[in-house]
Amino acid sequence: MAVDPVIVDEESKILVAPLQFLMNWARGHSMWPLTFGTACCAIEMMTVGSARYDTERYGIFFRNSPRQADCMIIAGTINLKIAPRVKLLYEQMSLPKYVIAMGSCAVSGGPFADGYNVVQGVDQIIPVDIYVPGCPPRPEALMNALLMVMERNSAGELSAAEVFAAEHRALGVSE
Amino acid sequence: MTTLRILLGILVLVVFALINTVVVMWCERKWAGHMQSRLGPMRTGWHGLMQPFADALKMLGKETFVPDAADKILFAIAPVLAYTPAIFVYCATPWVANFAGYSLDVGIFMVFAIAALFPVSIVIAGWSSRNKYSLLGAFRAVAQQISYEVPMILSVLGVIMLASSMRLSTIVESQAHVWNLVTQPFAFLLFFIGMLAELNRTPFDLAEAESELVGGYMTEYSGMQFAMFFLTEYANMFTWSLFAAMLFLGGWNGPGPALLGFVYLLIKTYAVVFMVIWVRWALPRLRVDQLMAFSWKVLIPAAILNAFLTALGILANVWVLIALQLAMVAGFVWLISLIGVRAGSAVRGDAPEVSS
Amino acid sequence: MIGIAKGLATVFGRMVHPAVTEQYPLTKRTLPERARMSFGMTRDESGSAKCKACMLCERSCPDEAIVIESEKRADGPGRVLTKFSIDLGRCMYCGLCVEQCTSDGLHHTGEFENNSTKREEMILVLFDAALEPAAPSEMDESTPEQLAEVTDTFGAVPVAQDGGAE
Amino acid sequence: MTAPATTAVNVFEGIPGVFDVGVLGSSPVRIASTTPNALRGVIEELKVGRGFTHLSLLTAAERPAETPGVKMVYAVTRRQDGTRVMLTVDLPEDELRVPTICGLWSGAAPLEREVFDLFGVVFLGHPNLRPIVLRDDFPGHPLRKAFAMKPTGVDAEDLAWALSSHGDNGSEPTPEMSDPSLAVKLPYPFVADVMLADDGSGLHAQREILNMGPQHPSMHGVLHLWLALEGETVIAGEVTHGYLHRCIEKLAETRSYRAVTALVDRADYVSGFFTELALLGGVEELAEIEVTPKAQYLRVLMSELCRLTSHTTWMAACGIDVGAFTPMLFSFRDREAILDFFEEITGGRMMFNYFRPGGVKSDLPPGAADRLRTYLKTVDASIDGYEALLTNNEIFRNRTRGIGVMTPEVILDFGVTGPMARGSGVNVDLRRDEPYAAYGDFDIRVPLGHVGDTYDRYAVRIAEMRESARLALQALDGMPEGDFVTPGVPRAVKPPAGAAYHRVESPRGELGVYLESDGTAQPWRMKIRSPAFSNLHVAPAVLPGGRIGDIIAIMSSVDVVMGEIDR
Repeated sequence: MAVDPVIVDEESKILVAPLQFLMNWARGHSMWPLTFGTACCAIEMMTVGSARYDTERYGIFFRNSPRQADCMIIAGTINLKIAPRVKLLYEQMSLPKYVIAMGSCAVSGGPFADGYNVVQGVDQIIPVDIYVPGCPPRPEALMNALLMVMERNSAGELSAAEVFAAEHRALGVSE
Repeated sequence: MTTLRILLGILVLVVFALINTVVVMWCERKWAGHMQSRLGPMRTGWHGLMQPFADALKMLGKETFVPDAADKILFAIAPVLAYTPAIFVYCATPWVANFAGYSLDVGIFMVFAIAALFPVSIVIAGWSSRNKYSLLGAFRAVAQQISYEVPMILSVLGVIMLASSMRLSTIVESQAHVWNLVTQPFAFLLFFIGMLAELNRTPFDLAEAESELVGGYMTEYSGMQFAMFFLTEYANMFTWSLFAAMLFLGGWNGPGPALLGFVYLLIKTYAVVFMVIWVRWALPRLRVDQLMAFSWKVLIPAAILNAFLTALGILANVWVLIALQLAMVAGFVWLISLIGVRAGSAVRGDAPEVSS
Repeated sequence: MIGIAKGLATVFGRMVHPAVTEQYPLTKRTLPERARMSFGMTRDESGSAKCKACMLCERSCPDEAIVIESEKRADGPGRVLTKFSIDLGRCMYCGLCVEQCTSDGLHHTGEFENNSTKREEMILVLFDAALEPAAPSEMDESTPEQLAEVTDTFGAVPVAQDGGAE
Repeated sequence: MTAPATTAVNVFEGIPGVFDVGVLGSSPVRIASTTPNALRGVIEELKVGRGFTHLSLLTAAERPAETPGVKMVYAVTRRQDGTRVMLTVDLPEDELRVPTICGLWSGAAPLEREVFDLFGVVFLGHPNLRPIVLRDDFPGHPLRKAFAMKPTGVDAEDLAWALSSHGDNGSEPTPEMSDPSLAVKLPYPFVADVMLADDGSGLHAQREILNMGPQHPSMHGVLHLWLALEGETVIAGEVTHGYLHRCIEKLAETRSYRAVTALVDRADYVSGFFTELALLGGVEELAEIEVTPKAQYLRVLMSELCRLTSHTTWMAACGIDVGAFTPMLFSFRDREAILDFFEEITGGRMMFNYFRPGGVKSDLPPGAADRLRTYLKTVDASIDGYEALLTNNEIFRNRTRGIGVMTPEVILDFGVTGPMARGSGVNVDLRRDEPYAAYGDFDIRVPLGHVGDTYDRYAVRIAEMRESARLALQALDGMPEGDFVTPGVPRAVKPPAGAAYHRVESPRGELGVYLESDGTAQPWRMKIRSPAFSNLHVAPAVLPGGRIGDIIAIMSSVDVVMGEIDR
């Protein structure tokens, strides 16, 4: 992903470069997703932590409080009733934060997209980092997505939240 | 010069404590993994040894979030207040023979006094967060920690009687031939149970109770403030295991040169750490009223009885002492089993009956 | 206390046994033949796609994830496939399209690592005439009965604008 | 206890206000109509006078276009002999009002709220007539045919409106709907009433409201409990759900029966085979399609394996909820083993789309039967593993015994079914009472609890897991040769106009699908009778008096699956 020009501040970058390296390493090796599953995908999300897949090998470790979580896995359908809650939870998470849209429902509304009550993709509410197709995606696919986020962190790439904030700043929208 | 020595001492102790905290964290995740047929951390350093560092560093870099409704000053103080006693306790801890920051003749008394500060930070954290889950967690934690300190202190009475001293190094040296675990098994059992409660570990993890209170008193904490609580938990775990090793497992006593004593002490400490972790992953959690009832109705009377019978045993001889202790252990096991069987009021079968 | 001891013993016992973890990115398990993960276009020996652009799959798709573009054949009746794409982010992997396929042109694959940072990349293009080296295979149109059945069944589902038999 | 022949004595005989007595399609269900005014009397006579004590279904369906309006559908069962009765009430478009029956069954209250929400039928005298699955401020009643779904689904405008407020627990029951002469009181306190109750010393300063969920680690997805607390003790609790309402019933009306099969997998997402089975049972009943014997056995085999996976998922949640984390890892280990078989046989791990009208999609792959047999013989040992961690554990017993006790009367009052009912010693199991698929050939043993507390429900489920493994082995051993699907069943099934109600025993209880066909390839109305919905709504009656820890333990014993509750 191209780094947004608004964010790159050459001066501060030089100052924090060595620290930034350490930080990227830490973020690339520790990722605490929030236990928030709405639907079918939540079962596969639980499976990811189970003995067969054991995400803890990579330092992925589920936390219950949004304040302490780094990453929100939208595991399931988002409807009009839960949408404000999803947004609230996202806002409660502290930066840096990442969002994984797991499964067709979170990506686009999936099989329920025609319905009168289903949000067509969680990216309409919050910025999404990784999309995971599947209905539900295999646990391996979700693990792959989590590892992708961590790899991107190691490489120091910006999260969707940061890009979103930068775009808003560039547009002069105060948040 | 003295100031420098003190500063150096503090630095060494803090670093030592931090390293051990991190190692305990690693042990927890790794051992828990293996107990559950998993592997635990594998990819960060050798078998995930660097995992806690990565976690801590990441939390350091996270945004520290203070809720709008929170009491900002108290909210900021609480994590610091929690972490301080966890380190402070080491100043009176003897490591090998008389190698101690300050060898206090009421060392054990001071340990408990400092440990009693921890609930204060919890109640501040719970209160200032302005979150109902935090508040409930804080209430639970305070009630629990105060209730369980009593049987814990009472259980140590026997040890103090045997050593005729409250100085930690004297207590350890009194175990040069026989560990207190042999002469005081029941006291060790009580101490261990009290320790689990002090550490907020399963089956007494009501203050955090993830499935009930989300995160208990630390629900609203994020970033480094949360990391402080997290570290405190594991620092306390190391501290209490260290004291359990000193009070009951003979501390640094062992064959070989005196310097090896430090290694013995660490090995014994980690043995206790293992037990704490082991219990955590095998047992469910108590309910809040059962927790209080267990302390006040079972543990405290048992601890008083233990002190009394230990005094009697000391008056008679060591065999009587051991016999009395074993009888108490047996009685305790029987009592717990009885509570389990009688749980629920109705007289009833256990397995479901089958109809076809 | 016996119950507690039993639990402790069980947990300790697990420590001695080897873990059941399959270390996913390092070892990947082969999926069974029937696994419905992603899609592939079946091709004949010459490498040309077997799809006949009969639209059965597009119309049978409950999620409207399949989009087929085709144009009228210049040299006779029937249509030529120009583009075949499936929106993996919309699909529910029910397998109805593969079941409906009359020409054995579409099949499931075990590929599941289709994650992406962009929503647009969820759209899997299985066939694009512009990128296709080989000529499309011989066309034969679906029988009128088949089409009638599908139209009946999925009549309520809107049909893509340039798709469908006339 | 098979259902008696349709020629048996007419159960409606002598009840005033009943007309159009008949039989529902080819099923043994007796059906009749009544008027709104006579409804309450008829149902009371059926319940009290003739022993139809179990409310199986309460729903509504749109009437045909020529007679606009809504048809209320009630189905009740007499458990002694398994007689099933269905009652319909036609409501014309301008008079969508009917008296409530929640005085007879408290479990009818949430079902009526659902009909109110989705059809706009007003239940006179209902004490708490608020929307239940949709947002409080949702415009319109979506299951009416007149409700226009936007072709593009939810658009940005809707979303902006949705994000502007939370939209639940905001509305008050509408007063004009409460006809005082019909007013009914429910046997549990409401949170708002408790909070506002005055004991003479002003408001209760000690009481506070605790919102548990929708994001809470032990709310099994997106359940929302609304609790009034006094210290740690719960004095009233209400259930809010609908955070996973995804229009399955409406979408089903626009899709072919095969696509609906794929869709209903997602309703009960931990045990998709059961909704498929209930739906296809209805389709086959309506279209009179024969199912081959081999397919019947395959259906039993898959159902029992699926019950096993569903209970292992429950086991995981149950362990975590009482604070023991390890049972989850043990049970998921075994779940994975079965899911591998599912994937090999059906192609999906959780969403199978395997059953077809007249049979199943494909035969067992070669060698699968033997491997399955070998695996099923190890299941008992794995279950011993979970039991070692919980069953005899003193702490677990103290946590669960005597907690959340439900008497058989409560079970009937709320329409609770499945392991929850059996935990209270209520001897019901549709596999045995109303054998569907090949269950008639099986030797089914039904475990029953003694007291009806959380521990009993736990013990019953554990026993059912062992039982399922045994039944699956029986199915493998008795599998006949032959076709796995009846040849010649068209792809697009078009059942003749009519209605069918088919129920199966899902891991949570009585799961039924009420189908109405208008002769086209899409259902006119499809309603899933969700067992978890009824089981969940017993909570307000059971929760008060418990502590927070008890609430979690009780809710885990309900085995909530939100997908099926909200649909």
